[in-house]
Amino acid sequence: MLHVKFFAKARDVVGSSVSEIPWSDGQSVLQLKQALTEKHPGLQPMISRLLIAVNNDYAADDAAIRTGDEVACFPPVSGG
Amino acid sequence: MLHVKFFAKARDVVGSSVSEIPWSDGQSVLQLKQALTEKHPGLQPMISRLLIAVNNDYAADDAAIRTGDEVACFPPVSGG
Amino acid sequence: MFALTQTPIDYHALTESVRSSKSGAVVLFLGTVREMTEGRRTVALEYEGYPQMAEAKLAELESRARSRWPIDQVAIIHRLGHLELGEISVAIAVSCPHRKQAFEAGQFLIDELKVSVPIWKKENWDDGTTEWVHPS
Amino acid sequence: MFALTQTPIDYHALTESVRSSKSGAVVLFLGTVREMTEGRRTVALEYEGYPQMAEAKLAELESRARSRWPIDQVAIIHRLGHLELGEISVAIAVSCPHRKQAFEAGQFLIDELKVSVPIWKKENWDDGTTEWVHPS
Repeated sequence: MLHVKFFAKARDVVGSSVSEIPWSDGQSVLQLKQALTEKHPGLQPMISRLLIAVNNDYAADDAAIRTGDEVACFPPVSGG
Repeated sequence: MLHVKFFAKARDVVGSSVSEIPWSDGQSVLQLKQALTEKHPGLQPMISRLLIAVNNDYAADDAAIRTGDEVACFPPVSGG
Repeated sequence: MFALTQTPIDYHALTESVRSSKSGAVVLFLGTVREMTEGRRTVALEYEGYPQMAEAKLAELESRARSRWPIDQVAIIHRLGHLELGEISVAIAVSCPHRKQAFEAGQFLIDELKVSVPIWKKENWDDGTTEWVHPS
Repeated sequence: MFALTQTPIDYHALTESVRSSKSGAVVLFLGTVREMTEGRRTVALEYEGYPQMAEAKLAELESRARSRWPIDQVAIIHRLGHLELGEISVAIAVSCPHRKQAFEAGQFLIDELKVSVPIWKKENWDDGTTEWVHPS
């Protein structure tokens, strides 16, 4: 299982700050986005804008994720 | 008489913060510089860099000065 | 020094922390909650952060700034939670030998913070609605 | 607000004086007494001013800045007299709706202050000599 954290509007839409996604080591960020929208259809309209962070850095769609990784899903940042 | 204030190195060189210069209304800033170097020869080496302010603004060499004007003589500013 | 805080930002302490006789210039930037945005009236903002990643991205931001300017010291603090009008959301203090460096580094740090550090802002408009802010 | 002062500058009060909910950005610049200048060691600075003209030139400076940026509030204070290493010689605080404006206005104000406001600085070098500073 992959432990995924949600922030901001993504958390509001999912209705929870964390989700457990079935996972095989080496699957990509793009595959995670697909899995997230299947489990949480509310994310579908915003998935193209959502960012995935792996181990505290932004990850591209083709990056691989391992089950022990720190993973988060959120919209573009708007701090400051 | 024209009442001229000195600041910074100009004051140090003159040895006083003020000087009285004989004056006729309408003489120019350039004429003031000549009168100042005659009365205070120590100003001669720096006269080309000295600034004259009339009524709280910088004055060009051809500006006219009247005896009641607020007049000051000082080097380029270096605050901040 | 980087910090995320739920309590009001003490920018005086932050500024003091970057002062030194090696530097001739200190620039402090404060982001504050502005009432009007494109004709709409804000009554409050809510800030949410992802603390562990925010800390990592702030450290990376400092390295990038130090590679471009001879920064003496830098300190950044971002507020999280509920902020009323006029309150300070972020404070960045930077000291450099000369003023141009300090201005450039300060502007770089806030510009980049706004695109790379995982913090999000929610508007509370005066009509009672709330809305997560999309970066422009 | 413009002031020349013989006592240490309270930049916290100065900064508070420009904050408002009309502004999203505050920039504070502090000039501080730096120890090393081109390899020479300073032990102290003396600042002298021409107060009535300084006030007139600072007011003119504010007008010029306001004609270029949508400045909400601005406050400038310059220290005169004897300053030790690390002390603050000048503080400029400016608030604007957006940050780029505040950075640009702040940099303009200190750049122009240094060329137009009648204040002079004398170096006290560590070899015991003193020297009026020629602007570069």
